Amino acid sequence: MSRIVADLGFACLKNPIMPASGCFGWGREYSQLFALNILGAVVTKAVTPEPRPGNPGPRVTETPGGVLNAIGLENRGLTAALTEELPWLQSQGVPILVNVAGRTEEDYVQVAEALGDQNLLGLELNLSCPNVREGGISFGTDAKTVYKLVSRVRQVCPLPLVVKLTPNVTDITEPARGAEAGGADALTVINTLRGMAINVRTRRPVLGNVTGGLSGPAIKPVALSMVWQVATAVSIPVIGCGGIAQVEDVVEFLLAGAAAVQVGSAAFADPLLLPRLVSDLESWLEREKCSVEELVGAAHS
Amino acid sequence: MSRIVADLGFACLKNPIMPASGCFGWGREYSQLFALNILGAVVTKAVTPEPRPGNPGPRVTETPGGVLNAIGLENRGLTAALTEELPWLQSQGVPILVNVAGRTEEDYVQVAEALGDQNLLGLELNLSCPNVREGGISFGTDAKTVYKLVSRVRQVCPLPLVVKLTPNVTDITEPARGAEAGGADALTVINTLRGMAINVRTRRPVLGNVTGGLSGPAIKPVALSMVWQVATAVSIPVIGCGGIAQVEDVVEFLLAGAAAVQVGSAAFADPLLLPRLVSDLESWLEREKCSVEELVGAAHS
Amino acid sequence: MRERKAVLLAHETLTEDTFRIVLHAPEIAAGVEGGQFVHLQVPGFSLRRPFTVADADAETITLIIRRQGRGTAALEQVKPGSRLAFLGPLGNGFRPLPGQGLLLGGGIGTAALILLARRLGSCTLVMGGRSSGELWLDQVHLPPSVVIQYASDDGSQGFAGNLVQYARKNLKPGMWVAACGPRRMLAGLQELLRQRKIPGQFALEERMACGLGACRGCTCDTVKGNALVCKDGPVFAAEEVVFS
Amino acid sequence: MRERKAVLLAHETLTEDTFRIVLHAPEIAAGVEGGQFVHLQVPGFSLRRPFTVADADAETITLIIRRQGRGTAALEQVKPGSRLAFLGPLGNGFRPLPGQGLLLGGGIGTAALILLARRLGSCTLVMGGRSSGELWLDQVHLPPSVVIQYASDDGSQGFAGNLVQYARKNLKPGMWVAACGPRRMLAGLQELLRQRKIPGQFALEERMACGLGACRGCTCDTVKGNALVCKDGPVFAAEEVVFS
Ligand SMILES: Cc1cc2nc3c(=O)[nH]c(=O)nc-3n(C[C@H](O)[C@H](O)[C@H](O)COP(=O)(O)OP(=O)(O)OC[C@H]3O[C@@H](n4cnc5c(N)ncnc54)[C@H](O)[C@@H]3O)c2cc1C
Ligand SMILES: Cc1cc2nc3c(=O)[nH]c(=O)nc-3n(C[C@H](O)[C@H](O)[C@H](O)COP(=O)(O)OP(=O)(O)OC[C@H]3O[C@@H](n4cnc5c(N)ncnc54)[C@H](O)[C@@H]3O)c2cc1C
Ligand SMILES: Cc1cc2nc3c(=O)[nH]c(=O)nc-3n(C[C@H](O)[C@H](O)[C@H](O)COP(=O)(O)O)c2cc1C
Ligand SMILES: Cc1cc2nc3c(=O)[nH]c(=O)nc-3n(C[C@H](O)[C@H](O)[C@H](O)COP(=O)(O)O)c2cc1C
Ligand code: FES
Ligand code: FES
Repeated sequence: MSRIVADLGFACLKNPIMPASGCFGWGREYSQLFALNILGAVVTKAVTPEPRPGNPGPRVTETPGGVLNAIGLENRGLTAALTEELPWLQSQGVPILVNVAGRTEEDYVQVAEALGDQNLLGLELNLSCPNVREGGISFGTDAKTVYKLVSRVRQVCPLPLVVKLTPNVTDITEPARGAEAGGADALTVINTLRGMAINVRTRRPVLGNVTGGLSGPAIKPVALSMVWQVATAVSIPVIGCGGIAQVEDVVEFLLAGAAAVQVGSAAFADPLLLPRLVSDLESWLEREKCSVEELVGAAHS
Repeated sequence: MSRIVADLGFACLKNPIMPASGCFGWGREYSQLFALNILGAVVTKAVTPEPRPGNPGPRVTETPGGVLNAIGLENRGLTAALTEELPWLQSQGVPILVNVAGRTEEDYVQVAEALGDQNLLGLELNLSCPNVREGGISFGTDAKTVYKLVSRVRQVCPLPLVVKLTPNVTDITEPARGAEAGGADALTVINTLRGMAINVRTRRPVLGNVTGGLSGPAIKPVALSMVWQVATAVSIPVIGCGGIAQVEDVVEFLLAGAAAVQVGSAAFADPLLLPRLVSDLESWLEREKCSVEELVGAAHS
Repeated sequence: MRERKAVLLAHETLTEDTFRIVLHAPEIAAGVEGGQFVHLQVPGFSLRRPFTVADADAETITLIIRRQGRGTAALEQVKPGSRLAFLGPLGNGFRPLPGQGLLLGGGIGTAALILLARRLGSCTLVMGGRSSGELWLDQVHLPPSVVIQYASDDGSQGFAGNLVQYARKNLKPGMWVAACGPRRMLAGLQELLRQRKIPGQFALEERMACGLGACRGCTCDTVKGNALVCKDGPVFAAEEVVFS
Repeated sequence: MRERKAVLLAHETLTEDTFRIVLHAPEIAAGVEGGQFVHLQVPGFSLRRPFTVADADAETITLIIRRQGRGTAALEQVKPGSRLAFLGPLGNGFRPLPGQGLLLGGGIGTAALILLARRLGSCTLVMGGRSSGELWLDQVHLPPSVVIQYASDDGSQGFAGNLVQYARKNLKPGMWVAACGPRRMLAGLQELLRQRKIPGQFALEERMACGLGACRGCTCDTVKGNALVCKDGPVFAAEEVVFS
């Protein structure tokens, strides 16, 4: 087997590199820059049952070593995803994780059920969304809520389920265990940290939504420590995400216990970063005479 | 009143700039570089009842825009603090906040009681320490534990109490309200975020303690959003801390609702940063024809 | 549209806060349209910075940049001979309409109109600003068929007043308008164009992350709902934009 | 000890991974002791980097730097004429003992011994490394009274073997040892010195944040408990250090 193959348990990927949800759309734009099928997989923008307009602008800004965003899950809804986005992406020959979001448990169930018979690598359930039933606290903060949501989705959808966890919790191993118990096949760790910026000239928050999600190299140490913790707490594979910008970062996440990684913000500074990480990782493994498989979790021993 | 005076409710400081605990020792070393009394206050290294040797090395490393540390609260204990460190610092003519830490409630009570009759601006209770009674989860994560600890300390110590909160929680307004209810006079927001780094050469965690606390500009957006949230949730003053490196950052924290600020890691890159922030803030206020008082919380309106 | 690296050939100061850089980019210089932009990497920053291709000849493109924050300040320090990475050309440029073009640039917004003026050949290009010290259009060489005018709030150069007032006075039936500048100016122009039933196109600005249409960071409100400044714009039909 | 800014005067490559920079720092050049260090700001990095003052004359100090990670790689790019901020001189240098000094430098650790050798005037300075390509001491000008020797693991230059083996063979009663290098080498030397009852001093390295003694980032273990490499060291009596 090639050194760079990544084993997600429910599937093997040609390499462990994929884009992070929301930073890559449905891949159309980036497909003008490189062939999508050189990636291990593609993770789509979040899909909600109905179209969502998202938050008022400004929606993105820069912070030291990071990016703040408050897109607000703008998307064209399930129907457009099924009829317009997915068929195109399915023609690209790359495994697909569709990111699913919602404001109620039913939202997740509805999207998962509708996607259940599609040819996909799996669904990625984004549990960082504000839960309207629970006063806007996100789904991902409570182990029981996570358990219940994942098991309900599990019942209606035969696809592999990857559960994406929010870092804005006291102990991330609790929702991680809840997801595992609910039947998740893998976990993505982490989504963005809550953050904000203020414009000292206007004396107002920079983002239209006041707060946003912090991503980028700034959060890498936090993401890495959460991957480390979660990898010890569960026995399903972990997909590491947060601040990856160079091949050494990929290796750090693998060593911490991630079976694969997602790269979001750093590709804004360098739109060719994803294909470069694939080839840099190939060279790194070649030079160090080792494989992705050997690296996964190796820093724990 | 001068533009730059900071009102902490229980005291007015000549300016809102102070060092963050643990980054400034007891001030002795930095007093060789500038007079300590140009600062609004000095915050000391944590004091525990007994001397503590701290964590194995390496204890510090660098991350993108940040610093990771795992000092492990190394300090010479209460007796050395009272007999060797405090008398010297008290001779410097600068208000003093003594940072207090412990592994049990009794530790905090003991140190606070012993310091109660000292001439101090107040105590800063560091609630990010692992609570041995509660299986190592830090004191600051649960509103009730915070309430109980602060009210017990309140009973034995007449000094103003500043409670320093950990950001590693789902909802920081809960411990914030607990501290206020327990009798805190102000809150410091935030301590470090849990993080880690891995050495890809040795394939082992960089820090001897495996995980550490992330600080520096990388965490500024997180700190700012927590100050914003806490300032809305409580009516006692908030001291902002996390990633401040330039005068615009100070202004951002004031606008978010902080009455004063603490500066830690950024002074490692520039040991003269604290005095420079005092003079830069003076110029900024002069140019903008406004005062610290007018800025505090102004971004909320 | 491709990712490219271009050598910075020249660096010139235009006013106290505005400078011009010339990049060697023969692959895009001939084809780029007025109003299209590049997404430029500023070394050390997490996000790229979008800049209109202000001008172009066979081999080079010119960016005219106003110092705004840290990114543009860092860009001002980049030395000739350095290579800068950028993605471009991006977005949709202006689509010339029949009739005489009146091109209205508010401050740095004027940069978005120069290449259009050059390609139109004959038109009127007006730069507006607070006072003469901010107006740098005299430092741009355009053919004599392009009529250059100025408007200044304080009357220190050209028309005394802002560009909406200028347009109110000078807009004639049969003209069409291309404009770029502060939102307030564009909102005022939109109202005027509506009243006079004159067609126009506006180049908008929004903060961007990907610059490509993938992240939905740069949406603006239009009569058809959300649109992406980077992909659907930056140039929009004047009547489509919703200013709120 | 003060915060200073110094102009980088010269920049020279010594080996594939080692270079030397000369800083104009007249205020500290004359007074600095062998083994003391400066805490140097590398623009763009959160932490400063500690470097021994390898050499000094009346006006300048020299740092000899091995490329290790990103900070030292960035430093390698700093151009002569640039100004660098540093805090120094910091820490306690070597305290010459009676008798003939044997100075043992493992690789880049040799940098910590050059100024000591110069100040001692007469002593033996040995640089050890894996093979001759790593040994750069011939590019440092020292008075002839300083005997320069080499040790290489592969025998390609000087003594064939490591510095502990070298010392086992060459250490004579009445000598004292100053050493800097990898912990394993120092631990081996410590054992040897203990056996032979020969006094020694070691310069240690630890990751630092403040460099001043305020943050407790740089502790090392000694027979007296925790000590700070930045303030109590970097030079410690050989028998005090606890290697674990
Ligand atoms: C399509 C388009 C074309 C543009 N063309 C030009 C041009 O030709 N000349 C010119 O001087 N400027 C132009 N701008 C504006 C320019 O992109 C910003 O001034 C610049 O990004 C500010 O960067 P900064 O780091 O100096 O400012 P900061 O305020 O420090 O930047 C912080 C963040 O906000 C973003 N930002 C701040 N202001 C703007 C803005 N007005 N528009 C978009 N993003 C912003 C930055 O890109 C960065 O991500 C254009 C903007 C767009 C969208
Ligand atoms: C008192 C003292 C004197 C020194 N003198 C010299 C000298 O003269 N020449 C020389 O080449 N090196 C010397 N070093 C080591 C030098 O400080 C490190 O090689 C350098 O900091 C590595 O930085 P980096 O960014 O390239 O490495 P990275 O590994 O990317 O650095 C990451 C972090 O670890 C720290 N770090 C990494 N290695 C070391 C180390 N060995 N010691 C201390 N901190 C480290 C860095 O400062 C930084 O904070 C000395 C160290 C100390 C403590
Ligand atoms: C602009 C933007 C949009 C995002 N949208 C989504 C989304 O729709 N669903 C989701 O699960 N995560 C979303 N994220 C979070 C990323 O997928 C990723 O978890 C996070 O950015 C951390 O990775 P990074 O540091 O590599 O960017 C978004 C992030 C950014 C920056
Ligand atoms: C080296 C180091 C030691 C610290 N020690 C303490 C401590 O003893 N007590 C405490 O409450 N906080 C301690 N902190 C946390 C800081 O006081 C501060 O809350 C944190 O670093 C965020 O601020 P900054 O980003 O400005 O550094 C320490 C931080 C660092 C970097
Ligand atoms: S900037 Fe990403 S969609 Fe426009
Ligand atoms: S580096 Fe701070 S105490 Fe030594």
